Amino acid sequence: MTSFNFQLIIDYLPYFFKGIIYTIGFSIASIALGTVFGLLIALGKMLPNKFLAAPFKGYVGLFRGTPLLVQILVINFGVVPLVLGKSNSIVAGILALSLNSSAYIAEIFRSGIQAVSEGQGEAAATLGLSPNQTMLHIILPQAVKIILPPLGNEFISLIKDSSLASVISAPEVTYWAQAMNAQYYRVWEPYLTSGLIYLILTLSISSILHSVERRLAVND
Amino acid sequence: MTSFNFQLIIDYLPYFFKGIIYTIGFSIASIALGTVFGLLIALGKMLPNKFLAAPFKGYVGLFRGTPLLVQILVINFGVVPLVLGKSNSIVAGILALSLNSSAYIAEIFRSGIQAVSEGQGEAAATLGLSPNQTMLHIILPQAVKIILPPLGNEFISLIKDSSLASVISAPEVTYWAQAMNAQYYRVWEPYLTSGLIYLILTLSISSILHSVERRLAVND
Amino acid sequence: MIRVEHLQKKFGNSEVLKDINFKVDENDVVVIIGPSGSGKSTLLRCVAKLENATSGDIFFNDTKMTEEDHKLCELKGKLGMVFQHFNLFPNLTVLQNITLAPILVKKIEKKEAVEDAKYLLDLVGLGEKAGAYPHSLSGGQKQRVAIARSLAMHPQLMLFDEPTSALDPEMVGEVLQVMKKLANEGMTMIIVTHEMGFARQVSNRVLFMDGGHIVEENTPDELFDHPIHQRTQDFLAKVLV
Amino acid sequence: MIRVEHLQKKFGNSEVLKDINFKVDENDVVVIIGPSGSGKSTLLRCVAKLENATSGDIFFNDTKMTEEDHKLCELKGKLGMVFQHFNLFPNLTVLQNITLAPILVKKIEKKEAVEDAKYLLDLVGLGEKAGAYPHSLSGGQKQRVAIARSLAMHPQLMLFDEPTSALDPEMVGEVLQVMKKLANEGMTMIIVTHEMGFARQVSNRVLFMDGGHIVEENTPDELFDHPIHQRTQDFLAKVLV
Amino acid sequence: SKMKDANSSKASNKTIRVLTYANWNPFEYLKNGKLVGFDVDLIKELSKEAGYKYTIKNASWESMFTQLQQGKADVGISGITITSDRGKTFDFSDPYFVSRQSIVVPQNSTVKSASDLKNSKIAVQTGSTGQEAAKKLFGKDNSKILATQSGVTFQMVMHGQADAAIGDNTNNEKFIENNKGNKLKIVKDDKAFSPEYFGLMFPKGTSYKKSYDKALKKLIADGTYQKIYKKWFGVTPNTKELSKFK
Ligand SMILES: Nc1ncnc2c1ncn2[C@@H]1O[C@H](COP(=O)(O)OP(=O)(O)OP(=O)(O)O)[C@@H](O)[C@H]1O
Ligand SMILES: Nc1ncnc2c1ncn2[C@@H]1O[C@H](COP(=O)(O)OP(=O)(O)OP(=O)(O)O)[C@@H](O)[C@H]1O
Ligand SMILES: [Mg+2]
Ligand SMILES: [Mg+2]
Repeated sequence: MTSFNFQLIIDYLPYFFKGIIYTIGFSIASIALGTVFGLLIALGKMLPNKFLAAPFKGYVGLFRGTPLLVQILVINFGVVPLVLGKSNSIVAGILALSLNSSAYIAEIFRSGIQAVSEGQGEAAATLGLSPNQTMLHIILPQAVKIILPPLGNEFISLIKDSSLASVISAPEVTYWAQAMNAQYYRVWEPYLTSGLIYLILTLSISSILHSVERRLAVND
Repeated sequence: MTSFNFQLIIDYLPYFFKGIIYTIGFSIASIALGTVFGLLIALGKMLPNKFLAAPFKGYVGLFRGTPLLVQILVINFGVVPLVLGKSNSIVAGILALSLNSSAYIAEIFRSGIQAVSEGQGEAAATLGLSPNQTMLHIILPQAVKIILPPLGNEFISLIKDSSLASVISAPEVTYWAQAMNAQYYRVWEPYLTSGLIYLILTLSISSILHSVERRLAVND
Repeated sequence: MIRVEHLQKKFGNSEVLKDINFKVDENDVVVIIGPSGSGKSTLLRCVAKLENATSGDIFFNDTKMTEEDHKLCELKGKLGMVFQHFNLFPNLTVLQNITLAPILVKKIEKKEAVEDAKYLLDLVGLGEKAGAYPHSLSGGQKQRVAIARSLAMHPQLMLFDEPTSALDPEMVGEVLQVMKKLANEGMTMIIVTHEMGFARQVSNRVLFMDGGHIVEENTPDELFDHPIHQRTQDFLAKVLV
Repeated sequence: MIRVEHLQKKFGNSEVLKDINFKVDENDVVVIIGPSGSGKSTLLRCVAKLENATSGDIFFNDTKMTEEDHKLCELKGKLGMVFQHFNLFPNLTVLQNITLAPILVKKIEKKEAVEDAKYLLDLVGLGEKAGAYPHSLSGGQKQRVAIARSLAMHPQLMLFDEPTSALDPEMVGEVLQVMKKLANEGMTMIIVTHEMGFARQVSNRVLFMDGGHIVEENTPDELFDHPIHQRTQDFLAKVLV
Repeated sequence: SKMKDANSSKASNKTIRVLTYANWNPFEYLKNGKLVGFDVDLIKELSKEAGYKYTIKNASWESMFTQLQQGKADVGISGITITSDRGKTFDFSDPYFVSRQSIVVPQNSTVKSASDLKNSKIAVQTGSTGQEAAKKLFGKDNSKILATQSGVTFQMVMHGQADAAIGDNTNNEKFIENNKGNKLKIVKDDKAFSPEYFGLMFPKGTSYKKSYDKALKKLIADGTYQKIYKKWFGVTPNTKELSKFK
């Protein structure tokens, strides 16, 4: 390695800061949307009626089965222009990341919901709770506690995958790392910097989830 | 899209077949190793002694927190040559994919193990089973049943991530899709073909896991 | 109030309930007794619509309970059940376990629901455990919370599946007292129990089940003192020593 | 065989066991009675090393059971426990539930273990359920499997936590018969139970617990007929009616 | 020929490790799984002339740079443009190819030259010399210069997300030739885009630069270079352009 040039990083810091804002924005928006969509798809996939469940199964198969990069490009060049009249890399990025992660999150929710003992649903049913109320107040709180570790996996993947939005020129962290690499023909400075930023972001989210886990474990 | 040229795909089929062998080989080897490592790391992370658990926590944080691409490059150009004396893209690819996925799989195992009721471990302990026997015969079988859906997520991610091995010139499916793209300056033919291959592979693994799930659900 | 007609229940190939017919009128207290595995729990679960019968009908207040019934939930709220295995909600405190359904289903004011819950907790001797989580309760304490939770919905019909089996004798007496009080107040109840003395005092009808059949049905005095069938005689001989 | 000295157990700030002292000799059958929440289950769990005592010592065959004991597993195999809540292994059939520990821990031939298991299943009246999974059993059936599973290890000391609480009276008799037979064969046992008649017949010592204390300890005849403490008298007055 | 023998026997114990990123037809790409292209033929002849054995390996663009920087390979040939920035980290041979950027726009576009692109959105490939050229023309911090992957630049123009793409002319021509229905055209502007020169890239301070420079001069002089050029580009090169490099 030739000598590491900190001055280059300092020069690029303003761009990286801008990039962090975008990356965090992408991540938070997509985590929120992806979790909501994922829950709905999990519920859809568990419908007892096979025909009603089929489209949800197809959704999961398709979004897990194809590359996120392709999904981003198709949504950016195909879906978003159709709806908004023109491409918008921010909207397309968030949409693609949410839809993609929701397929994975759906399976995680499904595993947690199925792990809650049947007796819980039966007790709620005899108390007159509707299936929705049972899900919301009884099953989900217990399921979420179980699935926090794999949810953490998914959120972390999502943060890192947000770097793919650079391909549609969304100015997030990786976009600027690539720009810096292109400008100076240096590999280490830009990619170590962006790597460090992702590491900090993912460690933050996993420590948040760990503390939620600890809090929930108290009534075990 | 300009007219789709099937002849190009047919010409490239032998290479795609070779690529499929590699992709499947990478995937199966990494799934197997990643699952074993993941289980060990999960057990390590759950050690009651904080100091003993710390390295496992660090491992998970590091491998989830840094880009797989970087891990592949470091393992290919740094770790493997150190051990084998020279780079080997197959060994490096499998190693990187296994180590990376094991960090995610560890968290999945942890969630499943924690979801098995405490009474199970207590009953096993009073019967004189050692902690290892309890884990192997009582806790794990029940945990695996719970975590099949998120494990499916991880296996699917792994199959798709194996495409990153193309960066160290491992001749798997994506490598040949890129080669085809470079040779003909065509986007749709190579990438739709490779996309279809990945879709088939991921749908196969998820249908295998679904049938295992159904089989295990019988004694519910 | 409730009428069961030609009820049959199969699990796979094994027929667990065979042509069950009986009626429970308002203010009835019906006790079901019988050996282990005779189908008592399964029958209660069918009445509570937790299992779908393989064939036969169940009528609640002369309305047939069908699978598709949109009002099933509403119906279920009028029908309380206390389980053999408690099934408390581990994510909620004792108080929240009890107030959840009244607030959500009956739309009762939270303050009112809490007051009622505290009254019920005192009734089952657990006034000081309102803020505890289920995991920290002893077996007997859990069962008492489960009873209080069911009572909080003030249902028209209560189903009890061995509600005192996890209680110590001292507590059994107190819980049976509560149930007796409910009976006197006119609550309709179906109780699976092995407390023969209690059955005799509180019930106006006893069903004896064996092998998925209702073998014999009578007033408690008649059934306990003059059982007709050989199987009933054998069972009671062993039990009443 | 087992000696408990100054045992104290706290959960957070609540002291559940307070300065417990007692001894169980070989061939002893000790029954523990007491109201709900008095600490009976917690005491058994401390003896079985499922809970770590806050302070005090437990000796098994004069060896102090410490947390670090490498032989704890081995020790535990000599000490069977039947739980209030069964804790059957849902991933294994009834037969596998029973044979698992003999095969893994005692290294008994599979054939032999299966034979023994079948004998024990017949003993508890479940010969035909060998291939079933726990989920398909009734409450009483589950409890009987749990008892057979413990017996299969032929432990030196058996701990029973209300082993008959989920059984119907008919089955209670049969299980108590088994336990009586075990006692006659010289099995050392500590039993938490509410079956006072059984306690009188089978035990040579009764401990009465209340509020985390051993309030009174005596032979069954003395304790049931001439209880010394007011609290014991009150409890027995309610229970023995 | 005696001289040549001596030369090769002297150097035959030396094996040069060559890296390329086989993703650019006709410079280097995989044809039916085999590494072919202008650069591949050239390095073969150059090595033979310089008296080296060589191995050539396919690597990704970035790992090619990394490996050269770490001395894990001896030379990179992959249509690499000689720039002063790269020159700080690597040594370059004398130029062996002259290339220019061109503009890709929709067929109905009125763009005639680079200056018409002021205030337009321009798609470029990340890290390419096209990006460099765009920045030089329209400003370093111009947020209207959209960096993306190769291939996607054309998609951006087709879908209106960018008004034009700037990239290597060889590349642009090949793409348009192979994707006729895409309704794109090329606009050349030799005044705006100064020529670029490709060179072999060596780790800093290498000893091989000299022998490869010598070999290149020899191949140009004896016509081998022109033969290879004609084979891959269909035209005869104007070798005088190479010497304009300073
Ligand atoms: N899900 C199931 N699948 C298969 N068989 C079942 C299932 N549930 C119950 N059974 C069987 O049905 C029979 C009746 O069970 P049930 O629980 O109704 O008995 P019970 O009269 O309540 O017994 P206990 O007094 O022991 O609780 C038993 O033989 C049991 O094994
Ligand atoms: N994990 C725990 N955390 C906090 N408190 C606990 C915990 N486990 C038990 N307790 C409390 O300890 C006391 C004794 O409980 P224990 O289960 O030993 O009673 P018990 O005598 O077995 O009662 P029962 O006859 O109802 O089973 C109870 O008040 C209970 O609430
Ligand atoms: Mg039952
Ligand atoms: Mg207890």
